[in-house]
Amino acid sequence: MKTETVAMILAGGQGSRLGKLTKTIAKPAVPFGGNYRIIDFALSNCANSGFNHVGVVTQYQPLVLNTHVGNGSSWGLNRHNGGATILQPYSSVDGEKFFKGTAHAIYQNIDYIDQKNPDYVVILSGDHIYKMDYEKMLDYHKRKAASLTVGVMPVPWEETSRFGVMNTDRTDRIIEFQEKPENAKSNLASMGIYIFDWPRLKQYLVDNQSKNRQMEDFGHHVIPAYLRNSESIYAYSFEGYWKDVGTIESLWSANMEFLDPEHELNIRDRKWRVYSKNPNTTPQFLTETAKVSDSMITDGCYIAGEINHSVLSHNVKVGKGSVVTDSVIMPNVVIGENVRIEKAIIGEGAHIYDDAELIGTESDIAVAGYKEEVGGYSDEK
Amino acid sequence: MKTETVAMILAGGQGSRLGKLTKTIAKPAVPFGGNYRIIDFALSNCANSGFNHVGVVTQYQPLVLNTHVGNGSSWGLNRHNGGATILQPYSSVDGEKFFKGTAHAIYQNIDYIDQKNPDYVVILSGDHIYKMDYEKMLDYHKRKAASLTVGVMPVPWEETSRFGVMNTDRTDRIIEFQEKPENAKSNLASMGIYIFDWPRLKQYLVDNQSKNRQMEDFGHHVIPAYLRNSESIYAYSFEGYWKDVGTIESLWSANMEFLDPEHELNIRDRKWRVYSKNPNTTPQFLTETAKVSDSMITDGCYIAGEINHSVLSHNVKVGKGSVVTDSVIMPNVVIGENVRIEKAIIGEGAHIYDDAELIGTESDIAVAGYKEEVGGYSDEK
Amino acid sequence: MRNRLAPILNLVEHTGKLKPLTDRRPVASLPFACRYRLIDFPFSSLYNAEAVSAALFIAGSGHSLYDHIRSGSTWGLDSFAGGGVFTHSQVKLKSDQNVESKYDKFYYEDHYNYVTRSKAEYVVMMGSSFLSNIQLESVLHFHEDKNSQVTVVYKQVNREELVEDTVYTALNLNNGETDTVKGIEPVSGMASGTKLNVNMEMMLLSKKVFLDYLFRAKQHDMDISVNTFIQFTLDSNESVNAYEYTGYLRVIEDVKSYFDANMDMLDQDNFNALFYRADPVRTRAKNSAPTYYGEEAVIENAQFANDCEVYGTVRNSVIFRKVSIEKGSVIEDSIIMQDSCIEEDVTLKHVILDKHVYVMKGAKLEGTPDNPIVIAKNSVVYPEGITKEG
Amino acid sequence: MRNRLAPILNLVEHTGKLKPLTDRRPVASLPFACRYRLIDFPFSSLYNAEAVSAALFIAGSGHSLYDHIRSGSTWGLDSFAGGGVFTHSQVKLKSDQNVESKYDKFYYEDHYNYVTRSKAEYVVMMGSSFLSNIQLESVLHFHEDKNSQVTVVYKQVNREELVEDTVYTALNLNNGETDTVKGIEPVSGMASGTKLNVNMEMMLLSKKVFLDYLFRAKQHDMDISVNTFIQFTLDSNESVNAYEYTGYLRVIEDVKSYFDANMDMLDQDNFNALFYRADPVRTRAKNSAPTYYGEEAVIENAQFANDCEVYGTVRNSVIFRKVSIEKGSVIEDSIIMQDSCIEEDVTLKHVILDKHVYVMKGAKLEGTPDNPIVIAKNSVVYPEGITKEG
Repeated sequence: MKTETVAMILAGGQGSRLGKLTKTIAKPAVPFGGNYRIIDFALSNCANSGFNHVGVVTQYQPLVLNTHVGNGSSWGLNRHNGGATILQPYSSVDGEKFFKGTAHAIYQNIDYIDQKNPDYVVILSGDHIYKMDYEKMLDYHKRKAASLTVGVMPVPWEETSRFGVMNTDRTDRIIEFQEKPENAKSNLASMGIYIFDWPRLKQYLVDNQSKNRQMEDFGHHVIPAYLRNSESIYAYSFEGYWKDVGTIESLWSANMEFLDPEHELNIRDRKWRVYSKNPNTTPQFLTETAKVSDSMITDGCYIAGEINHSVLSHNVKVGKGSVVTDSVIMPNVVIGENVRIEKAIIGEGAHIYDDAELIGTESDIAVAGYKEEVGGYSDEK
Repeated sequence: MKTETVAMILAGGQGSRLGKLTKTIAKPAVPFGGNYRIIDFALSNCANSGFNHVGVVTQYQPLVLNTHVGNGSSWGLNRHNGGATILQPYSSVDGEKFFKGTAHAIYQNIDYIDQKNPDYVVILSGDHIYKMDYEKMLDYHKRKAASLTVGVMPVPWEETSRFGVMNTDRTDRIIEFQEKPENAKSNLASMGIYIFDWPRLKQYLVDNQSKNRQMEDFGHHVIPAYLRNSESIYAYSFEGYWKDVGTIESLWSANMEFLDPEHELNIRDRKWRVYSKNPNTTPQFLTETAKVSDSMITDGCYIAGEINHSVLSHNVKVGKGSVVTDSVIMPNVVIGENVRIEKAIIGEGAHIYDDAELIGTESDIAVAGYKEEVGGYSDEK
Repeated sequence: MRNRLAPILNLVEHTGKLKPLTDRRPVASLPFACRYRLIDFPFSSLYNAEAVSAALFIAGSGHSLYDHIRSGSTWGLDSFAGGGVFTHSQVKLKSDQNVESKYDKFYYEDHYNYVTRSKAEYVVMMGSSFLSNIQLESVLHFHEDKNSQVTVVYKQVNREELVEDTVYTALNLNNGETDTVKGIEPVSGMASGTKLNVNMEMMLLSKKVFLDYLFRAKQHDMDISVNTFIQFTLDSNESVNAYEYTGYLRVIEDVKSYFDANMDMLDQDNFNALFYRADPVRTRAKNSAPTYYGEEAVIENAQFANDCEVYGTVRNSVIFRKVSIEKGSVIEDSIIMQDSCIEEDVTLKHVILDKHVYVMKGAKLEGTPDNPIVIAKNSVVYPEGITKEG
Repeated sequence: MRNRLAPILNLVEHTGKLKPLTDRRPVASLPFACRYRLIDFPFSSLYNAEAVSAALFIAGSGHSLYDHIRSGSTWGLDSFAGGGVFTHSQVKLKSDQNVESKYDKFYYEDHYNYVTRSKAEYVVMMGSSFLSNIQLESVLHFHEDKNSQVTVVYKQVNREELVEDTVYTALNLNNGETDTVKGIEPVSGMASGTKLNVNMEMMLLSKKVFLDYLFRAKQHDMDISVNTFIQFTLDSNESVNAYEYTGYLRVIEDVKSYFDANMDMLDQDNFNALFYRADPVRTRAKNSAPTYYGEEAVIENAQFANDCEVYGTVRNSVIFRKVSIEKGSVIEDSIIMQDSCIEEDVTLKHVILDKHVYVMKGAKLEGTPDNPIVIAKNSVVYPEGITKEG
């Protein structure tokens, strides 16, 4: 059984714009949509695309992420010689190695990839919410005989300045790359999804390293070098739902969109499941005083209060008289009695004491951090 | 189910005295005794002692070690909420963190230990060959109401200058610690095995860190600090077989000792098994021209030559007319025809071509490195 | 705690009065409390006691059980490093029916091999019909404290808590400072209002004693069971020590007791008594999405598993995975198992829907608390009647 | 490759002439080549084709098989993410014996449920009696290239390669540019020296065709088997395409063919033909120590598993795990299964020792190549004779 493809998920970033939510956990490990963590989408895409050799490159606060991903068995990846492998910084006879950028992280893990000896390497980001069949993109890559294929999606022209933009010819070959351009020539934004021919990419990384040339980042160094050398780079267009949940507001709105039973992501589609590590917990218990409306609730919840248009992760307790509206409640949160929560994100393991209020607005979502205590005898409120 | 004990195996060292054998793999991952890697002894001791929460702290070339240890399932550790967890350097909001010493490695992984919330932490070294029931040592620790118990073994007086030596009173309480003393007052050498009360150790590590006092190494910093503060430290004596395989010669002689069917380590004892990750491979095939005598041979081997008093790991091929004597052959080695190997260690995946010779002496063992090629068209011989 | 227990689960249990729920499954596989099966409860007790292996003796098709247990890894019973779930057809029973009588002797041999190969010190014998939350470590401490030959487990209950024609027995205890057993007596004849010590058919004994009794059972061609072994002990004038269990207990004997056990869980105290332990009750993990409750959903005192879609009204009911309940439907005092689908304007009261039942728009079913209506697996319920699909 | 195959393994195979080796195990569980069981070979073919699930139909006690397969994770068949091994008692056969006849319809239902729930495109039907190294991907490519209704697999062999009274059949092929099947004929009547195309009872077909045939089999109360389905296809005037397999094949039908298959492996070419593939043949991992060969051991052309201790002479033999062979003993042309112990000065020639046989000092057993002596599991062999222990 030849390993055709290795997928490398870059899950190393802190995601500092998520503030208190990523102080002690990596962004890809942040809970999402009740039952999931952000990285589940990339991992499930890999599993559903038939890619079961997955390296998860990480260096920021990896404990929760490592526990979650394990050997990839929750996604069925640990079959047929495959599996998820967590790749963290290490030292060697050449010294200690932290990852300096996206391409450098791949360079540092050449040994892992070479062990599998693949034809192709797929580079993915661990912090996007989407469903995508990477195998179709790989077929496209083969058909185009490309050296590099970049996943792109059309964005509104007025937003092009926030993205890396790919200018293509009529055959979809990329002829120019503009990083966050003032005047974009195209509205095809890079999704940070790359398929490389591995021997070629390895050559670029190793050669440039030996010549002390910078080859740290795909966008800043590798793609420009490929363009300079007239490598065949193609753009592969993706048109489905895709969301970068890089800020508190985008994380909140992605959850609110997810809640809609008609949502494009269609979480109940049995043909393209989103897998996660499922906790051992009790059924959902809705008491006589519970009221729930237009909400997602997960196993282990105990609800005696009122839940409107909200997403509750597992093991959330909501006391009598409390009202939760337009909010995202992460796992193991305890909400006391007569609490009011509106347009808020409550971080994993937080405790909101009786009578507390946490009220945000659409442009300023209220946040309780990981294990934060709000109200009661705490001063933090 | 309360977690009483977390075991932390320090597997981070390069083991540079093993030369070519540890150039690209960590010392605890070096193959031993045909079927094993060095760390299997510590991991099996944990499993047999009923400690199934095991952190493996590593930072030097961890790929082979990580693949080998996985989630600990080969040792039955991944049951009842336990498992092996590989702990590597990571970054946090406080910056990037490589491990500076044995105690610092524990400090950096306080989050992992606290997640389990144990009463005791057992600190072990990943590169010793021995069988020991840590549960008995823990019982002793409890009986003595010790704050720290140090595993010690008597060594010949003339060798005390190579060890950290513990001077004890008549109750086995440690009253003085001498690191590699010229004139030792005792012959009880530290085995690098510690049982700490976790809350107390954590306090030492955190307090001293916050005061910018060095607390990097157990021998140099933590034990002296405990002694200064009159913590109750006891010595627990171990009298079985114990071997530090830190040099080429000690690795070779430990393998030769292991080969003896009457050896104290008794590898076939079903009551205290040594577990390992078992490869999927074929039966041992000894052809008509094979001669084997006083040797250990492992599944996957194909033997057409002569093997005397040697240890062969899995998937070793030995061609016709070749003679292997007093040697250690690591996994996946190919030995051609008419090769002569004597008093040698052949590293994993090495290829010894036809007619080559590799002959060492007891004081200067011949070594072929990891994936090294010897003889044939190669210049390396 | 190291592996100290070699568990033997006798899953050849009484299924007759549980039909049609037990048409194709043993008692151990009965779904319970939205996401569990009854076997999860003894298995979770074993997990808490850190057992690493178990021998299961079953009758008939074990398919639903194998499918649930798989490698046993959920309960720490997987096959690495000396562990594993070992399943055996309960061949002794078959031989009593003169089928495959040559297998007779394997019945004893299978028990013998399992126990002698285990590294554990003790054997614990148990079943799945006594739904409870047993702390095996406490039983073990009791056994060691009393220096018992054998320890059996009982709970003091009222006669009414067991069904009228129950097949189960009570322990007749010696009065004195220690709880020891004088004998066993059938419960079915006892008068209403009686307090009795129900024999939970759970026994702890050393491997040595087990092997001794096994040999005796083989010699006399007797069943290997808790009751046989109690008799052996009494015959030898050794004492049978009795451990009193005081937690939640429901004996699953017929459809009503099964129904009541599920309804019990809607009471917070019972729920906590059964589910609150050092570790959660463990069941095989299944991938799932959160349950969605629509804008018009009305829920009062009900339990749900993940993966449901609820637009109707649900009161005092227990809803398993992947159930959809459309607008205008009202579900009360009912149990709806996995994969069932309830269309609009359906009324269900005192009903048990087995797995994968489809209830068509406008259908109405009402049972009584004493006689809940049971709809068999794969049925379709029309307003006009019920069709059972193959 | 994504999951494209839903495999159905019919493990209700012919065990009569393999006794006593099959007293307590199906053909699929027969130990082979020091460390395998026959089921490992079809399972490893499935692994190579990246199948994620399999349905097994078995008869009698499946204990040895369950114990070997466990969760199926060795072969990528574990239960996460849509996979799993689903075992079913072959209840149709039981019903033919008028036992449990009410289960009859589940025979078809179990097949139906497995196939409809799988996400795969094709069904592959196979067994374990045809010991071979099949590349299912090649069969699949052939099937797609030929645009086949069904594809069956055969190998051209000499009549002598099957046992005299074989129950297996040959494919009668149409001569022409494509290999298609005209019919099936029994091999037993064929003259020595004949070349024939042995029907390996392996079939690939789309889910749609499978379900169509399943329905037809149910209607006529027929077995779900390769031969039934060949007949259905011919009856419909569709073509049955035949894929020629040219690798190693041994049909395991009786003790001699089982013995010969093991001896075959001592030939380097056969060994490579069966074991050389993209991935090694996979079997359940067991913890073990290396095998120790003493100073006086003499070994010529023999295979061993780990965990043995060898002080005697072993020639042309196949030795399983945890076997000890003491000084002065000579083992020739024999198969020694796991856990057997051979004391000093024993002579064995043309012998099969089943698991856990103890051969006392000085004992001597000699069979012939055509009639190897088989010693049943757990026996003790004295110089004076043999005792079978329970």
